[in-house]
Amino acid sequence: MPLLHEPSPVMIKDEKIYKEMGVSDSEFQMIEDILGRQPNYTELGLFSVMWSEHCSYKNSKVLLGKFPTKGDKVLQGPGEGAGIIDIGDEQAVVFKIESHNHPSAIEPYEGAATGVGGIIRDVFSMGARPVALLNSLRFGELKNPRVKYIFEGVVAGIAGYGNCIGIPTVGGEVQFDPCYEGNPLVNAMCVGLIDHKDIQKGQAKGVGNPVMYVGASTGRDGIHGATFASEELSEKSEAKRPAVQVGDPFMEKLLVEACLEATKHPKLVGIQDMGAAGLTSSSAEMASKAGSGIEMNLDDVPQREKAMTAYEMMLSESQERMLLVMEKGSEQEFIDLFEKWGLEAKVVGKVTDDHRLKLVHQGETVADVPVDALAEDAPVYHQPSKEPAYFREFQEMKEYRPEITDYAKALNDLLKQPTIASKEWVYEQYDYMVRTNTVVAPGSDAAVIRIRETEKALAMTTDCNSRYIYLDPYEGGKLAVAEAARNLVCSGAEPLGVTDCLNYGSPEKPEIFWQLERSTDGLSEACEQLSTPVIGGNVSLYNETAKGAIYPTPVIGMVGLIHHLDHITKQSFQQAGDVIYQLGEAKPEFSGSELQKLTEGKIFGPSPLIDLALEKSRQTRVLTAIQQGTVQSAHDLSEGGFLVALAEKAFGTSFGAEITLQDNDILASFFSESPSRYILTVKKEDQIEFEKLIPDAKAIGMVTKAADIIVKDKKGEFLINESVQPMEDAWRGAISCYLKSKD
Amino acid sequence: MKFAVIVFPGSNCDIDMFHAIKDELGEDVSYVWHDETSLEGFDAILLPGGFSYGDYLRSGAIARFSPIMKAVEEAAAAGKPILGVCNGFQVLLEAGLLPGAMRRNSKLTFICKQTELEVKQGDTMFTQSYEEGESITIPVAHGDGNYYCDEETLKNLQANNQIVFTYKEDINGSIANIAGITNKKGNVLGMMPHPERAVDELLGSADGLKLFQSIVKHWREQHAITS
Amino acid sequence: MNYDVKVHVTLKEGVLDPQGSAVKTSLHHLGFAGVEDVRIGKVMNLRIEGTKDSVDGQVKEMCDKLLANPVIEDYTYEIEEVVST
Amino acid sequence: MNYDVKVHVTLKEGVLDPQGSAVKTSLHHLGFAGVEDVRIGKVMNLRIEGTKDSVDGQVKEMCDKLLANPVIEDYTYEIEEVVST
Ligand SMILES: Nc1ncnc2c1ncn2[C@@H]1O[C@H](COP(=O)(O)OP(=O)(O)O)[C@@H](O)[C@H]1O
Ligand SMILES: [Mg+2]
Repeated sequence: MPLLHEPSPVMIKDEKIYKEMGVSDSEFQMIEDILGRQPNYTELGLFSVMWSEHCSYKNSKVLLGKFPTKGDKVLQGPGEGAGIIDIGDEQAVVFKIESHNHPSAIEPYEGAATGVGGIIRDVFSMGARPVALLNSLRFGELKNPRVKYIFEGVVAGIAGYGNCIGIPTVGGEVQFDPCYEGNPLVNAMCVGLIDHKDIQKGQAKGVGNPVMYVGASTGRDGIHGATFASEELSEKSEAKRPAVQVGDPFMEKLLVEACLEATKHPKLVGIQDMGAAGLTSSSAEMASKAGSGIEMNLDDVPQREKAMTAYEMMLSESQERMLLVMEKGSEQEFIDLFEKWGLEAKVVGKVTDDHRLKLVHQGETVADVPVDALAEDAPVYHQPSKEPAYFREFQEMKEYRPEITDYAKALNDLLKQPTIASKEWVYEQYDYMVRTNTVVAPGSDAAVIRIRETEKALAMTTDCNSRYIYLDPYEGGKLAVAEAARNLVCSGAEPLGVTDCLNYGSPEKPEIFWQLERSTDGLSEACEQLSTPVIGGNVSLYNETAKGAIYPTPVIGMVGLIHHLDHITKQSFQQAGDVIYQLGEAKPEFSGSELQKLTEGKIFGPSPLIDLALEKSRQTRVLTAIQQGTVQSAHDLSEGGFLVALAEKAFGTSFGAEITLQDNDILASFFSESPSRYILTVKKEDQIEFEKLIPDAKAIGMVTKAADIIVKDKKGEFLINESVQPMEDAWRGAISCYLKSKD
Repeated sequence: MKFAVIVFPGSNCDIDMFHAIKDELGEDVSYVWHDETSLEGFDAILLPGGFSYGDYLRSGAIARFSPIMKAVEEAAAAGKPILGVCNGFQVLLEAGLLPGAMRRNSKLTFICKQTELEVKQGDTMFTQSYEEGESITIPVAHGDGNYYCDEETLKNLQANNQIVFTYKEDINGSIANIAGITNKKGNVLGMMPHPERAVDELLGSADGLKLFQSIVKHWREQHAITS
Repeated sequence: MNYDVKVHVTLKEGVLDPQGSAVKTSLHHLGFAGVEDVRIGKVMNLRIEGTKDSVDGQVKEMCDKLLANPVIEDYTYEIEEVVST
Repeated sequence: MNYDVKVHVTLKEGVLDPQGSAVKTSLHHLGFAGVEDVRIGKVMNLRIEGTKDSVDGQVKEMCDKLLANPVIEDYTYEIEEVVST
């Protein structure tokens, strides 16, 4: 019996109730056309979540099509739970990034924790064992108590989930800017390993095969989470209570082990996690991909709460649930398998051949809709695009140049900027060592995980300097990809591919859509040139508050292959006496730099430009030099520029550096953030070999036993003469200092 | 020599423990599932770290009622070496095999990092390969590692030389910087730092290996006398 | 005047309580078959100096701002005057 | 018969409560200067089926065995009969 409080089809139409679910008039018309009748409340619910931006990418699809997604090593591109890239020896790496921005804004701990849980499910539903987690975080300035609360909660939530489940969180990034104040970004990435033979797809094939529900029971939590993630944050979101779920990492740990066992079972046909839009998206997508249909009896869905309606069950985003399809007759084998892990598994339906999603509840058909209409055929919009006025203005400004007389002070101030300061406060809360494969822990350019029983390792990083993307989405997009690849190269890895998380404001505003368009152009071009195909990703739009949109923030998650453990390279100095080389020129460009932010309190002007061909050739040569064993340490120059990078190379070691500056533009040499640059150290005996491989690297100084950073000009005058220890203390302590201070 | 690694639902350092024994120490080792009831044939019992039962209620509180814990108690009474690391330590405390209890870390956050420990007792079956007073580097990774006991218990621990490892600096608020203690008989050791994560220089330290080597050495000595 | 305030913070109805479920299962294993439901929350005991009128408003504000997150938690509190001895 | 049982578990007096101190500091930062002490404990709401006599004994046993750790915690409980509606 349909529940009385649910509006009837007539009411839905007359009172435009669909609007409350984020369905537009024209979309409602489309639904009527597809069904040939008016939808009931449950059916409308199915369409509203499946056609939300979060599930359908209706506003971003036209742009995602531009990404290069092919490559000879790509085994699975976008479209499944996660992408897959071959790493040889019949093994492959699986990875994906996802946002949990909106839930984290209102319940930081659970919002972030369930974000981690969700991305892990995407990876093990491919049949892969998750081996590492990363994250990319953005917050407002650490001055406001609400921001501190969100920051602390998010970090604790990521730690709470990842630590408990026993997957090391090995890397990430954190940036602080006022534009994220009411709308923090929480992107989580998971990396897994798989043998080629175990690769699974989320497909519901074979008419008559059972559809099985596994894991936590369904409650009313997170109903309409996907729609919620596709709206701007407002006071009202605080009132949309059920949109936040609570995670149970303990349950998920059991689920990982049990599902990995299930994926090795010869009778498994398909498996998919219930992520955004829960039971609706998993069933519709599994059927749509397989060209089949699914019929489910909702009475059989395990329920945590009493008297749940069909609408509520289908839209619930309760966590730690999976949907499986197996060969008919093997149900009991799977039920037993899950039982061993203490998990509930229940047949809730079967695969049909009518391309429809049919739902029965309490003896009545409560929904009957074509699956393709829900999944594949969702509407696609090409939103109008318009160059924002600020961009023109920035482009026409002449290059900004700050007045700095005290270089040492500027260096010390930069080291304390929260975006540059050590993220130890964050990553010490993450168990980055569990599973004892973490060879390079957080704190270096990229994290490195060894692959047991081989001589290989994986390097991974997340990167995105959104300030440059704001100044110039096209150049900034290229810079983000290039920086990620450079970080991998510095650790001795060959970059393999990209997963991206596109965090933007509302695409319905032409200026924001323009940012999306231009930055995805830049990302695509860089991915193409650096041979790092995009194998998956996620889009999070409507990241806005009353105060405006966030900076366009397309976070790049990148994974690289280290062919031999001997190639693993860290960013820090290794021994005194090594020669310090600089590779790449510092141009006098300061717009968007940390120095500009520090001196002006804001950013403006044209972004630096990047030459991708040069970037690529440098990366190739640096990697070769590392692989040939001529490089002791490697660090790319990013936020803060040369002096910051040099100091970072000394931190955590007992060494210092003595440099003689060759260039005339001291300010640029010290603080410019021009791309495609490195600081490398080389043993004296390897110099000749190294210079053959990288002739344009310039020897500029030495690693010293004394822990001081000394920089002299050509005439031998001191420009910088600072002991490492106090700088390091300030850099390490900065974040906890901000958190403790009262204002 | 044969080691058992007990696996509770939610254990997550079981694999690390297993690899440390098999690959680095080169001894025989098997997993034992929490709902088994016998530990016969095993010469040493290892309770690994992790989040048994999600650490819900109190860390270790639910796992201590696992069927296997009876066998662990018997093995302890029989004088076999029992090592509980991190969550394993918490389980031993909850089970009453070691005195005291754990509280949240004083800073309230989970903490994962390499720490410097002092080997306070060099003559136990777990530490005889170390020098007494030696400084070693072993990582911690815990949220509830803030060891507590009342004054009288502390006095007893000190008087009986049961404090085996201490942190060289206060990292979590533990009373007397305690990182690891044994029972009175000296055959049950609980410690928060993870020796199984410190068995390979590639991962930052190999200082934990001597702990496992001590257990083997002790067993060989015993074995030589009794057989 | 001093007041003893007891704040109870519990998960809203319908919000998953993994901790409570784990404890329930464990109690069943221990033989307490009659346990049908367990929900776990926090209790905070505060000692506050103030006047009767001000304390009530303050506690409410503390709960809204810090002690509970209204998105997933409910709270109740009791205030008692401390009789000095 | 059904019973609603409320178990309070608090840290023993004398056992430092880091969580409580942190909350106290935060409350001070938020301007609640009158807060002199904060101690944080757990409250567990159990629904138990049984008879009046048996429930009391059971709850005591649950607390001793599982719900509280006597080394650091004290507990109290209240039992209330559920009036079926
Ligand atoms: N949220 C985080 N989680 C884990 N590790 C982090 C996080 N933020 C930063 N780190 C680590 O701190 C180090 C410095 O980060 P970052 O300054 O972003 O490096 P880079 O500029 O080289 O990309 C890296 O090793 C990074 O992985
Ligand atoms: Mg870097």
